[in-house]
Amino acid sequence: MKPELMKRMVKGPDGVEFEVEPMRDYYCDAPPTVQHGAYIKIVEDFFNWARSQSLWILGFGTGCGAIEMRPLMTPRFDAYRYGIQWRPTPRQANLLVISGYLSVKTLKRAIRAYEQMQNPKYVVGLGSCTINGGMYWDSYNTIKCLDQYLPVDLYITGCMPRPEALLAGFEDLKKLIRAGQAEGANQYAERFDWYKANQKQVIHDWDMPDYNW
Amino acid sequence: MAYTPDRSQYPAMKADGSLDIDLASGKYLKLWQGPNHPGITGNMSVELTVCGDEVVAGKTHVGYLHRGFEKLMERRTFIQCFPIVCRICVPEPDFNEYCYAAAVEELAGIEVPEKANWIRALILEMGRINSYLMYLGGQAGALGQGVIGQWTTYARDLMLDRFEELTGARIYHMFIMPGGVRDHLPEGFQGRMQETLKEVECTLKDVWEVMFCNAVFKRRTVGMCVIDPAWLDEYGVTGPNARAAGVAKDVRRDAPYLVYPELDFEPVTGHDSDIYTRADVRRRDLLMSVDLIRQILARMPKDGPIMAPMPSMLHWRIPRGETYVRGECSRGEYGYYLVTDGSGYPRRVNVRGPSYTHAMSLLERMIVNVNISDVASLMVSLHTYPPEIER
Amino acid sequence: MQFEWIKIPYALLTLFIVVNYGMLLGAFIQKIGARVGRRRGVPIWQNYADLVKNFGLRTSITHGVMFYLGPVFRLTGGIGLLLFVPTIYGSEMFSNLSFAGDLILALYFVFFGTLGMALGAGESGHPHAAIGISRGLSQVTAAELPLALAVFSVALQYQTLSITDIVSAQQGGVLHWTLFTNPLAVAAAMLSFLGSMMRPPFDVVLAPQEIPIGPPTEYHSSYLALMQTNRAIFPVAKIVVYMNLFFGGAASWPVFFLKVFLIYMVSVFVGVAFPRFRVEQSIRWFLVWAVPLGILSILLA
Amino acid sequence: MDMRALYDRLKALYPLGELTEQRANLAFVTLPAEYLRPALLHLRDLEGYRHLVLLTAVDWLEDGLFQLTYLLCNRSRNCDIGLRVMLPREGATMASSHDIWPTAAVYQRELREMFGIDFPDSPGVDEEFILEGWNDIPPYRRDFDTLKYANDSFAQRAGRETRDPETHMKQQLYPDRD
Repeated sequence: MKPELMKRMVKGPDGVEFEVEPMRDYYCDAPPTVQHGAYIKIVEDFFNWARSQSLWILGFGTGCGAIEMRPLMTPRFDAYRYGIQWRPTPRQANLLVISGYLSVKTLKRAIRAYEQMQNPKYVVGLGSCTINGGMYWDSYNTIKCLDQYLPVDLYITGCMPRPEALLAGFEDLKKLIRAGQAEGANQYAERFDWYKANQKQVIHDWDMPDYNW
Repeated sequence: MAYTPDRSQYPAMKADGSLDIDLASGKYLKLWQGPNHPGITGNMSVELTVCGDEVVAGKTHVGYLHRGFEKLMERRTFIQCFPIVCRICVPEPDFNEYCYAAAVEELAGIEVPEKANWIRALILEMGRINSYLMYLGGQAGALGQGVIGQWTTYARDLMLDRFEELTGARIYHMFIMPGGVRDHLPEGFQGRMQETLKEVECTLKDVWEVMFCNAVFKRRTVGMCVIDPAWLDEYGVTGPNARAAGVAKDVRRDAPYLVYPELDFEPVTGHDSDIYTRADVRRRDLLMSVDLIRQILARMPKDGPIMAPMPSMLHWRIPRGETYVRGECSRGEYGYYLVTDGSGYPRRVNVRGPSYTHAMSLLERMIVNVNISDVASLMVSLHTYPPEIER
Repeated sequence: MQFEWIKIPYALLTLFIVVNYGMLLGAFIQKIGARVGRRRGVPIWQNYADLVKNFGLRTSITHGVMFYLGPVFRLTGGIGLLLFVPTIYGSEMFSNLSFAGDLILALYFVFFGTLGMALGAGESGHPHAAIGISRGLSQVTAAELPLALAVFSVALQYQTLSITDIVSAQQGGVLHWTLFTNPLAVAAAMLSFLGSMMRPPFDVVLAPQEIPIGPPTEYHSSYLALMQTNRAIFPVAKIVVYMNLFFGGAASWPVFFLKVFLIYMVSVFVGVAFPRFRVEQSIRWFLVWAVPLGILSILLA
Repeated sequence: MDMRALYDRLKALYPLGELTEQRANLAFVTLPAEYLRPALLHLRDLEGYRHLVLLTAVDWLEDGLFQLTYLLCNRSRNCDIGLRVMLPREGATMASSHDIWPTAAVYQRELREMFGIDFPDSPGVDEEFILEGWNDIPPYRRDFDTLKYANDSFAQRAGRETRDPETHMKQQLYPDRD
């Protein structure tokens, strides 16, 4: 573990000494729990409609697919029409687009970003390399199968997928959400141990707690 | 009255040149710009240590996009390498194809037909326009002027249409093969290309008026983040970054390749080496590319072969040798170092991307004493792209 | 003084109208911005979907008591500003809770939300939020200064601190508006208006490319929904103050909608094509251009 | 010939190997590790080769050698010269040249990580550069098998059919050859 993550004594600017334990102070160990929707079905349906009409994508370009996200948001394709917007912070986003291959180093950041998002949250895997490794099937640094590490709601195939394919994919995701089938966050909570075991098998430099809100 | 910041609060330098930063003192703050950050060029991150509003030290972290291309190519035959090389660099993939093809051709002793060279130059210039359009949008976006990005991406989409009609793909074209190019120009391509070029010029005129003539934009960029011409050799600065510092480093002119010796152009240079000049050099370079495409279209031979006679791809072996082939991409000198050992596989391929030096040692040097607000703008103005660094 | 309880439902009605108007106006402004970028932009009801979605999120994280209170304070600032200012001139129903000295209270409420937000976002512990707050507070302080000067100038001009009286003094034709009777004060106030609308070139507080995205970085789900509501109310409420002080107020809802939209468009016109100033540059800009205008208007009044 | 004349001038100073002229303006030459530094300085200061284009390594596993290539460019005369240094693979160590070109430090950091060639005194050479938490032999070495590593570490999607070029070529096309 890196020295700055160790538990240690620190002297503040006012001269007071205090103990810091970065792993505990900055993060949270509590595992996620399964969250149920509203008890009344019509309310939950209404919420699901709103969720499907307001997809906020986390602005995290994890791979080369990110280059087709810009045309998606500009005049030719204009995904804003469908309620799709960018959000720069994981707290406010509810859709994580894994835009292409994930190297092990990025996987760690993607997991953290995913865990910081709020339930319900959705993951879309973009490109063949998220599905089965694609071009990088024999690479030592990219994961081959995204749904081993994060609950994926939808894959969009192609290398790389065209913006039209992305728009069609987002429309399909909306259908899933409206049907109440996009419960990836709850799946993640249910099979938390399995996901963590998979993640830890790949990420050797695991200097974060199991769950960091 | 000139403002002089109080440097007494700044960290002392230790004997080995590193800074004595005591984070526990509370005077300094660690800020991570990236990888999940809109103000970063691609998937990389910069670890900033700030004191007040100013950066006292910056450290680039890369490796988020590492796929190990150089290793993967060692276990693929020469022709199997060709479809994966373009994936090294997304905004301008054709340079990988060209440099790889040229290096292989040189070692295998293949003579490329003339028309293929013209089409290659056309593709490379089209890719350069795309990359610059993307840059202009990014530079304005880093300063909060989102509308420029909308316009330039629109123009880029038009250019991608031309790519699609020529190569069949928007981003990864896989068009420049070892030995030549895959196809002739389609019917009526020239006319549609001229239309697109007009549209691009029109967009650039708007960009000039709204972005370059804007008082706030000038205020934010003129005189900011200057590259000292003395650093050019130390840090291996190439391309528009060097040209903005007044040094006409342009591989197209210094070591002409393809059909550039026959074309009429002069490398664009600037004087002030600040963010504004770098943006302006790129804008003028873009206009020059538009002009070059017109020249290429007018002078391209009407017919002729586009592929050299090639050996059987499956039994293709290249004798032992090593070479380095370079080209001028939109960010600077792009090169492939290829070593062969007489087998059907490359022994070693090394990709020399211009961002390798720009985003690492040069950025770490330049970022000191820059305001937090200007970090994104500085990074974009170096026009770096991380996959070139880590491949 | 006798307090009429009927004022409360009337005030809530005003609030309801203003919230909906603010939501639609926000989406409409986004659409205008999109048109400049040659896009179609969001659907006009997008803000409602976002709001419902944020309320409908199932989990939320807290960072402490102040983290809760931040958006509440912010919303209070917006609602308070709206409620203590007469919305429609001459209408008993929509005069809200205005009283003799409401001008001073309005100035206070303009600042209130920002302060509340500073406390809440400071609690969130995110460095970007902290940087955003320090930028925001310094910029708002610089931007409020010309507004305060302009307001004093207007108060001197009309010899009253009651917004209703100021509006009534401006009735009887366009040329009676403060815009024409005291142009310097209006100019100073409009410059300050640009600064307080969080649009370029004065949006350094949110600056997604620098400190994504400033104070609201950590806010999500219901907190964010509260702030979105405020984002619908607050600009309208602030424009109501401007409209009453400088542009003759509004005697009916259609006039109100039109005037608010036009005043809003001033900041949009400037904002859509400009990059942003750095915080010290924007403060200097206010001190060099707006404050002297304000001082001059006081001297002349 | 330009490169030949340069080679003769250098040859008078340092024990050089044979000159490999790849192109009229690109040549490679081998020299012993201890003469690299003076040769670099000589080329930079007296011959105008001021631009370090790249610094990389080639693994000659069969010979037990690493080849370091320092490629220098003289822009005004449009000439490139590659200096090859052969190092034994076991415990490969090379003197750092970051003080000649600051940017060399980055290349050396990469070589340290990807090939395991050590450059003592180069700033930050031991820090992780591209990989994170790597626990195998450096991946660019020839004896590192990336397919085996990928199969061992990552879950593969069931049903994917992949033909490894090497084995496929051997089985299908020339089974008799090695």
